[in-house]
Amino acid sequence: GGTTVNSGSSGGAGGSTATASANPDAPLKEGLKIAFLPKQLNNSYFTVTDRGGKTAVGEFKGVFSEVGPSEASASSQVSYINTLTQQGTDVIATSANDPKAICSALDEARSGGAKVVTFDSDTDPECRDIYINQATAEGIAATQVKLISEAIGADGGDIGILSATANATNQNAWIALMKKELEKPEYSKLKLVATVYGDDNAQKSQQEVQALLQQHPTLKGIISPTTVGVAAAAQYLSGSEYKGKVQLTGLGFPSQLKEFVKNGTMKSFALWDVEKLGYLTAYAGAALASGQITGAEGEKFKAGDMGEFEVGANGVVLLGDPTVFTADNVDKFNF
Amino acid sequence: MLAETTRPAAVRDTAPRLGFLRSWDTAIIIAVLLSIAVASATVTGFASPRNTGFLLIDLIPILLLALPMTLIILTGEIDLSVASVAGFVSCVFGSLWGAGLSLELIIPLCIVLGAVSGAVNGVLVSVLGLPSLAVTIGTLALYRGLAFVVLGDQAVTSFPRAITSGLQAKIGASGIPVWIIPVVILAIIFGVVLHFTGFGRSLSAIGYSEEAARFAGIRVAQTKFWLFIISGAVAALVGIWWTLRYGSARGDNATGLELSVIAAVLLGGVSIFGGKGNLPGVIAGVVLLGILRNALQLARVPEDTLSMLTGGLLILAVVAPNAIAWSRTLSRRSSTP
Amino acid sequence: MDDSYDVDLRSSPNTAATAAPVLELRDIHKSFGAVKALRGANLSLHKGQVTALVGENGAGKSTMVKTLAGLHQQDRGQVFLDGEEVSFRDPLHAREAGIAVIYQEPTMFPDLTVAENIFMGRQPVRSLRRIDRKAMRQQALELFHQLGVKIDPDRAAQGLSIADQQVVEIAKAISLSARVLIMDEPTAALSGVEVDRLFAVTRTLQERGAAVLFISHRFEEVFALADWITVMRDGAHVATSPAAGLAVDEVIRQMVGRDVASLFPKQDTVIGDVALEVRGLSRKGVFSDISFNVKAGEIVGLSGLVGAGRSEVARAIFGIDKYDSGAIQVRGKALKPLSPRDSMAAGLGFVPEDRRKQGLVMELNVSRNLTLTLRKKLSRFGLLTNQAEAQSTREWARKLQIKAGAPTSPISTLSGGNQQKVVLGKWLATGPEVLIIDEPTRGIDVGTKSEVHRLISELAGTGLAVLMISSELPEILGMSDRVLVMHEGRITAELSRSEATEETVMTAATGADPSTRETPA
Amino acid sequence: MTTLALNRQPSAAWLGTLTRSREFSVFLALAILVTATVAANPRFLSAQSTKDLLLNSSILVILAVGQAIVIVTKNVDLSVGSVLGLTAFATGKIFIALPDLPVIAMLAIGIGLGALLGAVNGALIAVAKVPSLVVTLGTLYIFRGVDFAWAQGQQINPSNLPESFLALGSGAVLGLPYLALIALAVVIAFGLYLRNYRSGREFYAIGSDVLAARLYGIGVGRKVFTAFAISGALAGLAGVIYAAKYGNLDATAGQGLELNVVAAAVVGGVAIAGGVGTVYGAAIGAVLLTTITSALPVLGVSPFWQRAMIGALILASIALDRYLALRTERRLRGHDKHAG
Ligand SMILES: Nc1ncnc2c1ncn2[C@@H]1O[C@H](COP(=O)(O)OP(=O)(O)OP(=O)(O)O)[C@@H](O)[C@H]1O
Ligand SMILES: Nc1ncnc2c1ncn2[C@@H]1O[C@H](COP(=O)(O)OP(=O)(O)OP(=O)(O)O)[C@@H](O)[C@H]1O
Ligand SMILES: [Mg+2]
Ligand SMILES: [Mg+2]
Repeated sequence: GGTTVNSGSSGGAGGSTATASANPDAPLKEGLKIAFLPKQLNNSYFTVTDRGGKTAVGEFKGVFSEVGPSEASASSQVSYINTLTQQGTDVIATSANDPKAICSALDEARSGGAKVVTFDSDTDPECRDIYINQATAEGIAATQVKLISEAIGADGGDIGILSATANATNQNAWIALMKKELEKPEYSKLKLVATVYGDDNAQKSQQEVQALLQQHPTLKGIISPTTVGVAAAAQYLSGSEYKGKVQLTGLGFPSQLKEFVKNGTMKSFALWDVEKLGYLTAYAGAALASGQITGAEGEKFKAGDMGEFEVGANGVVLLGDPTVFTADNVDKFNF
Repeated sequence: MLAETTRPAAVRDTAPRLGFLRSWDTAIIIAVLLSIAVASATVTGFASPRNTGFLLIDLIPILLLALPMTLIILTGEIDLSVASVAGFVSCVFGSLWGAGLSLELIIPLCIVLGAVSGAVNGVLVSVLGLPSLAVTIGTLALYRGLAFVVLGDQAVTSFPRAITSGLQAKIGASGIPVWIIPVVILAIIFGVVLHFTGFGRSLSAIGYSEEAARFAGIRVAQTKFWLFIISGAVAALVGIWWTLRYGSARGDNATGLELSVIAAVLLGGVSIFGGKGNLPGVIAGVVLLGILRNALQLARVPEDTLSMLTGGLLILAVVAPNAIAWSRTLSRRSSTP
Repeated sequence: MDDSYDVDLRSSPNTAATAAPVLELRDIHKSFGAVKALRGANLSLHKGQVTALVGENGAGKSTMVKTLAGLHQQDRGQVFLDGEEVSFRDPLHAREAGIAVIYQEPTMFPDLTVAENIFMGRQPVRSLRRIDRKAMRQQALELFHQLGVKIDPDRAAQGLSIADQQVVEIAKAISLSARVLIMDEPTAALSGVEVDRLFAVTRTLQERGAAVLFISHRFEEVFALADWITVMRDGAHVATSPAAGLAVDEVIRQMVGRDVASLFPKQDTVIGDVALEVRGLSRKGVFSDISFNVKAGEIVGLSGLVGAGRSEVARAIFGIDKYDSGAIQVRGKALKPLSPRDSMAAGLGFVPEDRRKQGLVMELNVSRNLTLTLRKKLSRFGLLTNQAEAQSTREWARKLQIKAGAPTSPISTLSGGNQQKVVLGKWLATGPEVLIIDEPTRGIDVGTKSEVHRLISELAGTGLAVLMISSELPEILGMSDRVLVMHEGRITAELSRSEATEETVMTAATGADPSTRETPA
Repeated sequence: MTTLALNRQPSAAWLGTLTRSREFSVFLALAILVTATVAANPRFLSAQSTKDLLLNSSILVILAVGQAIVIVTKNVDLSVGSVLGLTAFATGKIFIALPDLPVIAMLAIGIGLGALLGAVNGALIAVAKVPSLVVTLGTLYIFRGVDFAWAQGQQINPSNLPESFLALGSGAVLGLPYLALIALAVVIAFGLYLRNYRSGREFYAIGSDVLAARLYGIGVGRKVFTAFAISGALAGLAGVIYAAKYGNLDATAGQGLELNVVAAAVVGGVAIAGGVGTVYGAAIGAVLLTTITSALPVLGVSPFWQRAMIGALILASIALDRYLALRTERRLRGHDKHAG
């Protein structure tokens, strides 16, 4: 799943080594070698981000490549980072399987002259130049709670969360913020009764949902802020007696879930524009490599037809708010 | 004490020197040299100190685990739990470190833990006589599970940068990692023990025929028991190495490494049924897989092709010796009237 | 073929022999790599007659059998079935042609039931071609009845003693009601009673018209059963003659190409102190209260029927199997139970009964096998070299006259007798004070057998204490200074050399109270 | 000794054999687990939950049947996860190309494709005479690589699959899910075949002693080839079913499944050393493993403990096997003494 690991620890002095000075007017260099290194190849989420990246790289006439391991592990990412370093890649755009484990490899890459942009899952801030954050954790948490509350209706009731792996840091951050959100008076009738972990495995996710429903017969809704989990849960609910009785929302792909918003298994779900995430990542990398920005707070760069973005604290660039999908708009998206 | 008989000796002396090297191992060693030559000539960036460093440092865990694995497979057993032991040890390492213990204390504790984990396999296999394939599939799940029990959803990453980058130190400008030296020394020790001691001799005998080995006074159960302990202890070293090298102790560390290790050992000419195989071949197997992976990655060969290549090589490793033997008998048959 | 004899058909003991042979092999050649196992072997089997095939170890008898069975394909030569040339692709093909084979080594499916072992591939079926287990069990029971043995058809073949396995093999071959029955040393693991039953069954089959090939190294059996005797030497046919009127000495001369002197050259030795002392050894359900000793320079024979528990006692002494109570001492030093290494250190050697499974590692070469017990002894500073191994191998190969290609030849390419010598050598090389030998000459030809006996005798002469288990009565009587007899897990007699006769030993072996052992109907 | 009828009472023997059988002890473990879970939460056996249990285990059951046949011949098939992944993905691709393909035809194609992949394993093992562990470890990598190369990150969504096909994944007749019925049919068919047919028994003969099997004239190579083709075909069937059940597919479907499948067979009493075990046992083993994953969360066991408990269960079951085998051996010994 593409939305699982951490969204960066808050410590650290800022994303950039900040010794070089930025020249906002420098043109984007041509022929930049930009490599996307996702958590795992053949993962549909990253297929889409990398597609966005490829579009962007084509626009500024760079050389795009996509490499990565077939199973999501930090150690194999390290070996790919090493290879990229050795190949003299200008920009490494990566989604980290472990915030720490790939750090020393990234250090070596940066000392060899590469710029490092993380997207989706950050590393420790001192290991990269910029992190493209898909959405603020607060925004995600608020959207998810709002969607489930709307789906269940005014009477409220018990809800549960189906997460990915138990040590997925960004999942845990979102869950913590959702709990906070639920304390608000408008959600007083919603009660979070359990959080379960489906390990981003379809079968395990389904079994966890089943157990959740058995243990909590009064359950009214499920939030699954992970693409694999929400798809598996929707698939199960749609074929079970709970269809339409237990509400489901989460973070998922329109292509995977349109079936289920149309057949009434779920009313709505959310996700950011995944393709744009890759697109922005590529532009941020190019801006770094061309000397437009260094990753310091307050710097600005232009990301093709997405317009201008500003680097925030800790070298974080925010993509925007998540999109909410319903039966009405779901067909308009192609990811 | 026997009366000398008058008939002449019927046994000719044709014992070759270095008899432990057989055709497949030689082929693998040649393949290593060839692949180095070809990759240096055709893959840009392959033959450089920095790449040598990358290549060798990635070999360390597999090479370490391959040493005891070779001995275990020679006795006809297998240890699928090594990567899980490494992961388990990594988590314990992390939690002890998090609790503020010193490395001098943690490292021996972790090695003991690895040895004990191996001893559990050893007891089940050699004392209770259970099949090691099944036992270690069980402990593969058990130790990985315990790793998650120890650290749960946490990852310990508070290791000082000085240690984690110190592990990557190189010998001068050669690009050769400093830490490959103790690994090579360990490999030599394993090699000498396997090929030039009575203990090593007994492993093949056990692998070919446990019963005959027992009747020859070989302590089969004890031997296997110790091999599993050694395997556990070495897996603990890998767990420690992994944690410090990546600066991160977490439940999924080293997942799936067992298959890479076994693939390398089998590629090195060790028979999965036990008995046949030697350490130089295994080391060549480990190095060959490492070089191919590194060179092809540099040459931008996609991951799916690498995966198919690994599988293909593995099959080739077992098919080729048979095919060679077969073609030999064919040619012999056609040459005799 | 130097001393071939013309086959004199007129003097055949049975007129049927004048008819064309059922099965005939002509001028068969077969090589395994460099080894020429067969070079011009002939054999013919006739309806209703038993042909015995004799020859030294490695003469090529088993290779002939395997060629007949379709397991090997001959390099040259012809096989005729009812006068028509055939060539058996595989064992199934041969079986369909009516040839049933009992191989030299029992071939069992240990996890399957005894009944299924007998009928595999030919199980009786009922509707929808489903296997009829009841009928299968019944047929198995009938076969065992015929053979006069009591084996549960529903038990797993695993754990059957070698003798019982051989019985199952025989039952299997009989059940095929084949036209040609081939038995490669079926009696090697059997004792007198079972052999008699086997012979009775064989004669029945013979009367029904089956052609039988019988291979054995025991001449009394050969002469008791065979109508014809075919002798092979070095892969070639030497002679085929009617058994009647043929002298044993003549057969031996044909086999070895020279005269063989005394079969059991037992030397007189000086008997010394007690070397091996066993006190009250018991294991529930296997043996109980076994007490005896063996003195330096003495050969003690341990006799008994198959299944009496002799091998079990030997294994317990050496430390392979556990025992419940009792004590064992070698030269006054108590042995640790279940520790063969400790036993070896104390000066005990053990030549086990199953050469291929227990005595040798079949995949290793001669040298590695011979030196497997010498790992410590040959090491210098803890290190072991091929040179040291090869040297030791050559020394012992010379002493025991082992015929093998080279120290590095795979042990599997040696004939049975030479393999047995390797096992002996591997234990003699440890310089033991007490040697337990279980079936020292099982499946070994006369020439080699007398050599082995001479060896054992000489060893005793040097002060070695020998415990010799054997199912062959002449061997026991000829070799032993003292004879122990076991019956159903107990020692029932201890006889001095002069007391031991065929009669006294057999009486003790069948039990003091004859009513405990029923006779077959 | 003249009459050889051994004294045994048929009816009692029948019961004794049943309760002593390895399948019975696995079944007992399953029953205990279900009872304990129901005691903790009665809804564990509600109509919906029972259906879920059956659905969840059907894929593993089908794979375990194939694996059992292979293990009985003293081989092992590690490539099943990759075969499942490849056929599952192929199912999606075929439906995208031919949306009107009948479901039954898709099942046939899946079985055929799986059998083909299994035949590749079988041919390598039987013709080249090389160990199956190595060959199938190799094809585990190769088939997955093909899958990845073909998919290139593409995802199959439920909207790509026909309604009738998805209904196969979740539908039921008389409360029995289609998938469970398919799995049950597979188990019974192969169970009867292996026990009651000559050619079925030959698998056991080969696993018990391959040399003896050759001497008996059993076509060992052909038989081993068949075992792998069957295992492949069943993995292919499981792949199609996987596609129907989950709807969302990428190239990673079934990754890492092979060890679970082997574990299911082993837990079900199929001995890794060959020659022993039944597909019934393997199937119960598969249900047991799946039920554990479903029951532990219901019992409130921390998710972190689940994997460790599965490991412990595998160890317990092989230890139990060993204990039962030793007991049988002792019994045979005692029996012989009476007979001798
Ligand atoms: N598969 C084989 N490979 C190589 N050599 C073989 C093979 N089988 C038999 N031989 C050799 O062929 C020769 C004949 O062996 P065979 O087993 O036929 O002898 P035999 O007369 O049955 O002896 P024994 O009485 O010991 O059983 C021996 O020298 C043996 O070593
Ligand atoms: N593995 C086993 N499982 C069950 N019973 C066994 C096993 N091995 C031996 N026995 C039984 O132990 C008893 C003695 O065994 P065994 O036949 O080896 O005795 P023996 O006197 O040495 O005979 P021999 O050496 O002539 O074959 C027999 O009743 C036999 O059936
Ligand atoms: Mg023979
Ligand atoms: Mg015996």
